[in-house]
Amino acid sequence: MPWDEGLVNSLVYDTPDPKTGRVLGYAKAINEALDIALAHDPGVFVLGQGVDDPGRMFGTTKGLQEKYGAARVFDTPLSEEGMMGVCTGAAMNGMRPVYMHNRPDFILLAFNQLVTHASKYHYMDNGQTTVPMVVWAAIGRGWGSGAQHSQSIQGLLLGVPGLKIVMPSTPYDAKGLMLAAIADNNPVLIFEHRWLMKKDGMVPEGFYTVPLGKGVYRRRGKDITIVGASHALEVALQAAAKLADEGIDAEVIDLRTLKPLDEQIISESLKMTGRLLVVDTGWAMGGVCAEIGCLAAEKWFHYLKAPVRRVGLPDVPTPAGYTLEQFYYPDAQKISGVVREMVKK
Amino acid sequence: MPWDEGLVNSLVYDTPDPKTGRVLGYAKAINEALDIALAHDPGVFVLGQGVDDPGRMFGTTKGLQEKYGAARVFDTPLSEEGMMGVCTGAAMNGMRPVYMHNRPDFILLAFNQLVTHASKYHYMDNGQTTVPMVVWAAIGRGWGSGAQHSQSIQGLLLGVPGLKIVMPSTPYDAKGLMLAAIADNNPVLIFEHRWLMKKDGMVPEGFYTVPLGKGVYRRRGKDITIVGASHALEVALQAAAKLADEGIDAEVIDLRTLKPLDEQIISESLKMTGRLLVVDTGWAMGGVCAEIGCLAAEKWFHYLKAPVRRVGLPDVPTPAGYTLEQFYYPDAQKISGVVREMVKK
Amino acid sequence: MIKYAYSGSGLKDWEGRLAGYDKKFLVRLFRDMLRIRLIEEEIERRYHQDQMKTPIHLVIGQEATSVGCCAALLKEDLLYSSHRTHGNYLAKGGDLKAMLCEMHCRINGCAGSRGGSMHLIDKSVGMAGTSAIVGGAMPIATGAALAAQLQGLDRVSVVFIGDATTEQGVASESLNFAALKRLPVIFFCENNFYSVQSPLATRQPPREIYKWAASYGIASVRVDGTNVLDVHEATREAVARAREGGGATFIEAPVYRFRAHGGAGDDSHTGYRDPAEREAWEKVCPVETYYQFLAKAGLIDATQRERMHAEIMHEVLEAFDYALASPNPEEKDLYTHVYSD
Amino acid sequence: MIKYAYSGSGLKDWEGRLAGYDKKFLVRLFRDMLRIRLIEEEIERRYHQDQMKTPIHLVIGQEATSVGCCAALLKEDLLYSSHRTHGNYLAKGGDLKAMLCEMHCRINGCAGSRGGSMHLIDKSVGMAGTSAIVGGAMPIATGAALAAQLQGLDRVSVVFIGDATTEQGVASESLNFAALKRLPVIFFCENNFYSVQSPLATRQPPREIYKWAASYGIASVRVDGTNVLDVHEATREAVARAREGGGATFIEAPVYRFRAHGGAGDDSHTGYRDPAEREAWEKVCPVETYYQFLAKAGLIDATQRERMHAEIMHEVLEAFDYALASPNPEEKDLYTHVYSD
Ligand SMILES: Cc1ncc(C[n+]2csc(CCOP(=O)(O)OP(=O)(O)O)c2C)c(N)n1
Ligand SMILES: Cc1ncc(C[n+]2csc(CCOP(=O)(O)OP(=O)(O)O)c2C)c(N)n1
Ligand SMILES: [Mg+2]
Ligand SMILES: [Mg+2]
Repeated sequence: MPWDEGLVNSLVYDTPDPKTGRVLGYAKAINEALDIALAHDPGVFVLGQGVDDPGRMFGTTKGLQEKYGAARVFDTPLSEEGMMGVCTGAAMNGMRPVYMHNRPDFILLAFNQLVTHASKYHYMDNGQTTVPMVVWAAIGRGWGSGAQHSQSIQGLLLGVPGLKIVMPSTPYDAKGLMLAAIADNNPVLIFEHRWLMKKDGMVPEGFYTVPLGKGVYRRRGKDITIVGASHALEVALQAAAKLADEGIDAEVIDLRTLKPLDEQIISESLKMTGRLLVVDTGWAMGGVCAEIGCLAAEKWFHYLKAPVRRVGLPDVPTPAGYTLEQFYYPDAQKISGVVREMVKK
Repeated sequence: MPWDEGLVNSLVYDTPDPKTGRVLGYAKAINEALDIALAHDPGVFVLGQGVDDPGRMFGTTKGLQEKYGAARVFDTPLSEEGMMGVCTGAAMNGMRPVYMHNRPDFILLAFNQLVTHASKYHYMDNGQTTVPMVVWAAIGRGWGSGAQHSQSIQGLLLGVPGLKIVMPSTPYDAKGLMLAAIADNNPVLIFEHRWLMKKDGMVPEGFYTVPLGKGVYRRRGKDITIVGASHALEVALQAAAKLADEGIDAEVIDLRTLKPLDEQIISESLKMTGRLLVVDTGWAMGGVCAEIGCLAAEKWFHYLKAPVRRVGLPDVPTPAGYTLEQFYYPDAQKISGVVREMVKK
Repeated sequence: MIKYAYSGSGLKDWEGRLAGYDKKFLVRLFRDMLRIRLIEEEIERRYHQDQMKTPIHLVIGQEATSVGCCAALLKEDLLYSSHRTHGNYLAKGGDLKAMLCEMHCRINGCAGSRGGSMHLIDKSVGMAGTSAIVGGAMPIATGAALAAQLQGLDRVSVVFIGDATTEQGVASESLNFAALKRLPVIFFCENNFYSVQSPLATRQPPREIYKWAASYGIASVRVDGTNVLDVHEATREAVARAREGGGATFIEAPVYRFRAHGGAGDDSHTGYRDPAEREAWEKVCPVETYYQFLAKAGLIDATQRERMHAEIMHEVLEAFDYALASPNPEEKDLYTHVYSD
Repeated sequence: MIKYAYSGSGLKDWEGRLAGYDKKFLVRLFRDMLRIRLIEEEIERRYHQDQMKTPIHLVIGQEATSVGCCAALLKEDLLYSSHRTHGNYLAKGGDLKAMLCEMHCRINGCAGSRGGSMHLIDKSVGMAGTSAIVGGAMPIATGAALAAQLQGLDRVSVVFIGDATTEQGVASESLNFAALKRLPVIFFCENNFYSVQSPLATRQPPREIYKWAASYGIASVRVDGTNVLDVHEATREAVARAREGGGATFIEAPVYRFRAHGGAGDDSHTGYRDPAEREAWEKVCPVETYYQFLAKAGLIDATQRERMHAEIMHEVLEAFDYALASPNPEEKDLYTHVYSD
């Protein structure tokens, strides 16, 4: 059970103006995407622990079993490795599974199937087999989630050829990227963040996709480029707003997809600002921050006016207690502080 | 069976001069380390698929079962996840398991125990529990190892707090780092490379350790800093020798341990050369190359005279055929080419 | 509709069989169950106050398994647990104050506020460790048993698992290895028929869990998990087997949780199980049925029970006060013990 | 000392039971086994020339399992395999030239030189995929069966595994899910008593593998893996069950590999198994015993066998020539098909 959902309910983000379009909750947006995909393609099926229980995976699978039947929307045994292989085998034979996990931590049980099988068959079979599947999970945080229920594992998977990795930050993207991921002919991982599950946003009705591999400017600015995704971007935007009052003009790029990475938008922005801060929900070491920071040193070195900085998690497991969590997770203040140091000199 | 061992036998490296000390083979050096550890500490035990079979894990476990008994040196079921947990539980209760794998690919089955258990107990229990264990594996390459039998996974694990990661490149280090890893009170991963298994080198008799977290200069030079470990470093040294004839003077640092990383030696060298090339046996994206490249952009930005470069594997699964492998794996020529570009401007 | 009915025969078979038992011991079993019940109820009562910022997985209804099992263990024997730790920790003798401090995220908690309710540990009494990953503790307990075997200790390790845990591949791998090496380990499976809100039938084919375990060639039994004496006897036999080098035992104990998987209160009303099912099981509440049994045997009466109740509540409230008055961790505490020297 | 003895009763029980069988079919079974044997022997003969830069896991001695099983399948049925692929691929009807090109790392190999001998695939005949990770193909074949069930096809999927594969947690997870959903999948376990050079007894407790599988509530049988007719009959029953919605079947077939785990030649002399054990099993060679059986039944004679032999060798040598004359991949070929559009 996502016991930290109670906590999630209490989170407030700036509420969008209904006049400019239809306002929908984040989980509901995902629910719409799944509904549309199931209706549109008989090959799509949705599985995962509790997708048909009263909680319905944060509500993302609400009503789907009633509408599409228990054969296409079903609960699974507690067998993450086995079910990942089952999805791979089904995907290799005309189906498009959407395998949902309550937390990314549980995907670590299935790394053999994900990293050594699903991501490689298309290549190993010389293109004869495709593995169109979506693996979805919601990152945990808070209320004692602790070291085993809060891991952001996108950094561990970034280097694995054949995978795509998506991390939405808005209801609009959550729906559009889910539909794009289901339509994609490769294994696509979608890492959501619990703290976005109750966020509201503009969400068009019906079918649309957000292309995989394309980032977007959330905020234009000339002083510094902040890149990231998911909830880390949410925090970065809060920091950017603060900084604006101080006359620091941050450009904020939402990558939306970490693999393939939209290098063009980062390079375009960095060319203007010359300063790069990478934020991520995961450990700063060896993951998303490291890859993008290295790209800057490698490909955009001559744009750089100052050292690259990264704001992610320290090289420490997640503590359970809320007091320690406050020190563990970087907040808008932490990010603003780093940005101030960067633009000072 | 390490069928690519046949191939390994055919590899030749420059042979050391016996006059300057005792010359020993790589696998034999590891064998000595295990022998010493088993003799010295009754808590040490060695397990893994085939550690007592005629092949004896490349010979690294030769004679150990005869000497220390089947209770302390034993074969295991084909249950990587379970055995990793068994090792963790034994380590939590006064033992020092050395769990040996024929290939790192098989450790992916045990990521849940390794990443979410072994590496975290000491922290989760507030220091009450220690998990002194060594997980050893030999990277495969060649003779059709292919996508599922050749993976270098150090990059996937670099970001995981609580782990230590070792990658020796000489028989001397293989023995000294193994003894240091066994003595360490944390989970330590040792990734060897098959193509080093038959390498000869100077190896002192008896007990000695090579400290974890300390790199070493293999070659001093002023034009560029090349850092890496294991077989990637072997190739880098071949390149450096070539380059020397052309008057390009490369400094080559053997990291020996990737986590904790010896930042000091890299920074010291980079301060002199201003140019950094990172080499690794794994994928260039998101792993060891990315982390060190990012560190340069972050901490040593003002030393850098030119863009950082990385030479690892392309974002492609390993092909099985030898023709394709030749294009897949970077060689000394590839590295020299990159260095020439870097020092030119 | 009741999907999973109680199939036991209660305590009546025991009426003639108390000869070998010390009366104090029989009463202690009741007190231990009552204590767990009262602690859980107090935690539940206060949970909505949000002082305990940690998940809780209450064992109300599952007291007999922890108490009956731990009563057959020595302090030196090791107990490994899952997310559902409270009963295991308390029955093994874990310190109550340290537990409540942990649940209140205080620095003096049993895990220094790093663990929370899913990581209750008290090494001084053999409460050795837990995993919040289902199945995670199974091979670890098996490894602890291997350590005992290699060290020549006659220590036994026990791991508590649930019905869904048997679906994890690592459960099979643990049984295989324990059977292969004849390890002194006891796999104690509390089959409460649900995984969060998923009933057994959506996760496993019709099969007997304990027979599956038996297919590895280890001793495997099913006992009534509401019956503290059955549980104790089965565990005692398993412990004896383990100490004599007879190897591992698997114990399946059908039992029912009266509350939601996590959090306070029952959630049957949400529809995944019939409230009537819970009510049926409440009729065989392990605490009450055993009290009636003891009373009938003249080993306890209402006044003694009230005194017990009062003593326990005094201890519990004091422990809560202690926890609430305890200090929070500071920033420097975040960075300690990532590595051991 | 013989650790693992043949326990079957040979083909004699079949003497009176050939009524329902078409003679051509019975002879075809022999030809298919002989063909695999001859291909394996030719691969082995040439392996030391280092033209096939790929691991090989020969099935010499294990021909009856692949042939007997595949003879009960339709072309549309899917076969999944492990590292030990040769027999599976050939018995399912995989193209010989494409196989040998793959083993010679040529661009026109069945996997374009990306796979090697452990990844033989021929989708045109239902040779659907393999995994070089032990156990890796089990859940995948199970998922293929789920796809068939969801698509309303009466296609069956079969996965070949070894004795050690049953030690992998994912094996249990696959059986559990296949049993839960009554999937049209057949788990075919070739129990050759060894994993590389590790005997069964160092990896599993004394237990019957097929009984372990039965504990999941699926049909599970043991048949003589040297007896192509027993294998065929057991598979036919399993296929019928699967098509009728009766769900999964587990088949354990004791069998023996006459060669080393990998590479050319036998390695018994290294000491992990007694050469006398191999010799004992060679006496019940699946190819020879079946030939004697057919000859006795008057369905084949030496001249026919010689003609067959010649035909096959002609095909084999031609295929090797073809492979050796085939082009190598180029650098550009490395980068294709990392992702599918
Ligand atoms: C590998 C893994 N998958 C999923 C979860 C989420 N989860 C936590 S407890 C639980 C239920 C486990 O059921 P069971 O083993 O029967 O124990 P019970 O809660 O009934 O005591 C689940 C699915 C987890 N913690 N670990
Ligand atoms: C997960 C994993 N662990 C180890 C290996 C190395 N390995 C390759 S084949 C093999 C033996 C498997 O034995 P079995 O399943 O009995 O099949 P057999 O080779 O006897 O046909 C092993 C251990 C592997 N490929 N995958
Ligand atoms: Mg349960
Ligand atoms: Mg075998």
